[in-house]
Amino acid sequence: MNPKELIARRIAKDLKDGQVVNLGIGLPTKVANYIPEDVEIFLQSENGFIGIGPVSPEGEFDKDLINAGNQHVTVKPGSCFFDSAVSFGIIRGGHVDATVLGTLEVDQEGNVANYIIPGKLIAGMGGAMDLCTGAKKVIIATTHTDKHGRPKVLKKCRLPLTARGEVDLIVTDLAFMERTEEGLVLRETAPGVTVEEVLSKTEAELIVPDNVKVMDI
Amino acid sequence: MNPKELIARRIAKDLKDGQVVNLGIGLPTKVANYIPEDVEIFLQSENGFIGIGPVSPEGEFDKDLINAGNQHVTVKPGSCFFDSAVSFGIIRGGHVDATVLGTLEVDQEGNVANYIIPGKLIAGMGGAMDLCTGAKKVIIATTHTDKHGRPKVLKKCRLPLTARGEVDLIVTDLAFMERTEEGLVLRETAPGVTVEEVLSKTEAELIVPDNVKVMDI
Amino acid sequence: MNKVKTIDEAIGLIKDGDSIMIAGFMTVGTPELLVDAVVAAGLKDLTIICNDAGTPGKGAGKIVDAKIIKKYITNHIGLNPFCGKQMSNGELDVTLIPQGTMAERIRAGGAGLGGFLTPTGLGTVVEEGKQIIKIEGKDYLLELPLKADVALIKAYRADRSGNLIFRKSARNFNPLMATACEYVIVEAEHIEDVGCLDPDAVMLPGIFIDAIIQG
Amino acid sequence: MNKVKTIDEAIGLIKDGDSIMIAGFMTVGTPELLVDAVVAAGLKDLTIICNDAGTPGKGAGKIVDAKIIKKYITNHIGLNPFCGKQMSNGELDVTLIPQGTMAERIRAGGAGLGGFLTPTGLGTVVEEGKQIIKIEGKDYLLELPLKADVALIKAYRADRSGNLIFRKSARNFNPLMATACEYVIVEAEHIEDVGCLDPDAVMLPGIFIDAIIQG
Repeated sequence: MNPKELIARRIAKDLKDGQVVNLGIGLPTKVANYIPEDVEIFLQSENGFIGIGPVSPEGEFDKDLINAGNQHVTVKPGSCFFDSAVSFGIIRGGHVDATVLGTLEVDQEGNVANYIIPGKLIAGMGGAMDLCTGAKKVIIATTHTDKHGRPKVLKKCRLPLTARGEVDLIVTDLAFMERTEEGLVLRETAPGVTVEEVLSKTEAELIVPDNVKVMDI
Repeated sequence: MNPKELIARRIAKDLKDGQVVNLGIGLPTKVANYIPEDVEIFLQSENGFIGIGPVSPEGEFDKDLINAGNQHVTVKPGSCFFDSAVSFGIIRGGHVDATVLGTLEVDQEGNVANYIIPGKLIAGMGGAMDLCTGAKKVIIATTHTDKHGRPKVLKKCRLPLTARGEVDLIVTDLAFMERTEEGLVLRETAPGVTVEEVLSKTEAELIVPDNVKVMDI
Repeated sequence: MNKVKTIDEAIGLIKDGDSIMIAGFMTVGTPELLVDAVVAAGLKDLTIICNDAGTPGKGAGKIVDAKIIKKYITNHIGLNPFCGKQMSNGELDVTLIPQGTMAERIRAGGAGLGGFLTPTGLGTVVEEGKQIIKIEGKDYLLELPLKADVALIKAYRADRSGNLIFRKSARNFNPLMATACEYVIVEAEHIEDVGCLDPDAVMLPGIFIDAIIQG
Repeated sequence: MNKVKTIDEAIGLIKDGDSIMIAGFMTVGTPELLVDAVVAAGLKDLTIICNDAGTPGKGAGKIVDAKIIKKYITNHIGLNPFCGKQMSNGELDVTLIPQGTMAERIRAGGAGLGGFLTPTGLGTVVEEGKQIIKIEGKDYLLELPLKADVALIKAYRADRSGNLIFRKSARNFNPLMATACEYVIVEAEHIEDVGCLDPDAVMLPGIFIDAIIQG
C-alpha cells in the first residue's frame, strides 16, 4: 500500500460517528476518502462551511466554493456556510473534535512546526495555529522521515513552532504514536515494520509498551 | 404643546439624513413620529434589527417581532435582522450615530443614571450602558423636573450611574442644553420659557451664552 | 444524524443545580415548551442566564414564579415585578450585567476566548472587582466568558441534524447561547429533512445542537 | 438612500498611504474590479490587510505584482511565490498573524472592543511583544483590534442601501471587514431595489456600506 494511503486509512479509522473534523491541506485531505460508510463525519472548512463533499467534477466547479486548500469542492446535504469569525469561533471554542495536519517537524512534547522554514519556505500559518490550539484532538499525518531519510519525529522541534504541546496523535507510514503524560508512546507499527525499524528512524524518545500492535487497516 | 411632544419634536429636528439612531423606551420612542419627511433615519432596535416601522395595527401583530420596548412593531422596506452580539457590535462599535434615552437623573459632567433606584425600582440597565458608551451622540430626553418639581439636571448624579461622562445633549420641556469642554451650555429655551425659569429649575451649573435662542419647533 | 427527541428525553438530562441559558428577549424567541418542561420536571437550585425575567407566567417568568432559581444572571427585569420583589426581599440572587456585555460574554464562551475588553460599564458599579486595562490611552474593562451546562433555544426551522433558521427579532440570543453550553436543546416550529434548508440561509450550524423537539 | 456609484467615484476617495482591507479567501470572495481599479489609480504606500496574497495576477496578488504595498498583514502567502520573494529580499514588509486571530481582531475593530484574550499563538513567535494574561489558571494572549481606512468587499446580492447577501464560501472575511473600516466599497454581482431582500436573509446591514459598484 502507498504510504500516504496507509496513513490516511489509519487516521480515518480513528474518527467516530458524528464528529466534526478539519482536514489540513495535502495528505490530511485524503483521510476523507477512507471514512467508513456507517460513520458520518462533519468536515469543517476553515474558510467558512461545514459539510465538505467530493472535489468538483472537472469543468463543473462553482466559483464561490473552495475548501481551505483552494480546491473546488462540493457540499453534502445539510451543509451550512458562515463567515471567518464564526468559523474560528467553532475552531477555537473546542467544537472541532479532531484536526488532521501535515507537518515539517513534530516532537515528543507535542510541539508541531509546519508553517515556515526561515529564509527558505514562507507559507504562513493560515488557520493551523488556531486549529492546533482549539481542536479537541490534534492528529499529525506525516511520513516518518523526510525525503532525505531524516527523522521528522524529533526530541524537540528546531523550526518555529505552529503550536506548543498540542499534538495528541502522530500517524506515519511506519507507526501510530500517542502522546501521554509519560511521553510519546508507540502504540502500533505498520504491517511489516518492526519496532526496531521505527526506533531507528525516530529521533524522539519513544515509550515502547509490551503490547505494541500491528495497524489494522 | 404637550411637554413630551415638544421634547420629541426638538430632538427629531436634530437628526440628520442617513443617520442610524436608537430610541429608548417611552418618551424617546415618540421622536420617530416627528422625523421630517425628507430625512431618512435608520432606527436600530437593540434586540436585533434595523428599520423599525410603525407600531403594528391592533390585532395584527407578528409574534416574532417586537422592538426593545416590548411593543409589536412593523419593519420598513430595507430592514434587516441579526443576533444580539451583532446588534451590540453595531452599538459598541460606534455605528449608531445617536441614541435618545430617558433618565432619572443627568448631570453637568455628562453622567446619566436611569436604571435603578436602590431598594425601590430595579429595572436593570438593559442595553443602556452599551448605548451610552457606544453611540456617537447621547441625547437625554427628559422632563426638566420630576413629578415633585425637583430638578433632574443635577450638579452630580446621586443614583448609581448608567454611564460616566457620555451625555452630549439634554433636551427637556424647558431647555436644550449641550455639554461642552467648558461645561453644560444652555443653547435654547422652550417657547415662552425664560432663561431665569430654566436656571431656577436646574441644579446643574449652566453656562448661559449671550445668544440663547428660542427652540424652533 | 437525527437529533429529534421527545421533550421528556431531551429534558431528562438536566440536573438539579445546573446552569441554564434561556434564549429570548422579553419572551420573543423563548422556547415556552422547554421552559414548561423544566418547571414540570421539579428541577431546583438552577442558575438561569437570560436577557430578562420574562413576564409573569410567560417565558423565563415561569421559572421565576416556580422559585427554583439559586442565581439569576440577566440585564433587565423591569417587565416582571415578581422578580424584582424576590430580589428585594433576598429570596433571589440577581446579577445585572449590561446587555451588550452579556451577549459578548456568551459569544466569548462559545468561541474559546478567555475574555475581552469593553468600555461598557466604566465608571459604574459594573466595573467593581474587574481588571481595568488601558489600550492606547483608553480604559477598558476585562470581561470574562460566560458558559453554562444547558441552553434552551427556539428556532423557526430546523433540519434533523440541527441546522437552524431563526425568524425576525426572535433570533436575539438564540445562536449565541447554543455555542456556549454543554448540552443544547432547540424547540423548533418546523422540523425538516436534512437537505431542505438553503446552506447559505442557515444561521446556526447543526453541530451545536444535541436535541430537537417539536415546538 | 441610493449608494450605487461608478467605480471611479468610489475609488476616488482612496488616498496614498491608506490602509485597505481586501476581502476574500484565496481570491474567492475578492472584488476583482475594485482591486483592478486600485492598481490602475496609481495609488502607493498602501497597507494591505488580506487573508492571503491571492495568486499571481488574481485577487490581492495583483496589488503584490504592482509593488504599491508598504506593509502586508496576512496569514498565508503560500499561493503567491512573488509575495514570498518580495518578503525574502526585503522589498515587502509582511506580518503573519494566525487566521482566526486575524478574523477576531477585525471583528473586535468593528465591534468596539479594546482587545480579546486568545490561546492561539501561545509558545510561538506570535506571542512576541504581547501581554499574557492568566484567567482561571490558563494563559491567553491579549490581541488588539484591527481597523483600516478602506474595505474592498464583494457580495452576491446588494440592495441600493447596501444590505448584502454573500454566497457560499465567498462570505469569509467580507462581513467582518465591512464593520472595521472608515470607508467601505462593495462590488455586488446583483444590485436590487430596497425591499427586494428578505430581511432575515441579509448577512450585513447596509449601514456599514458607503458605496456600491456593479460587479
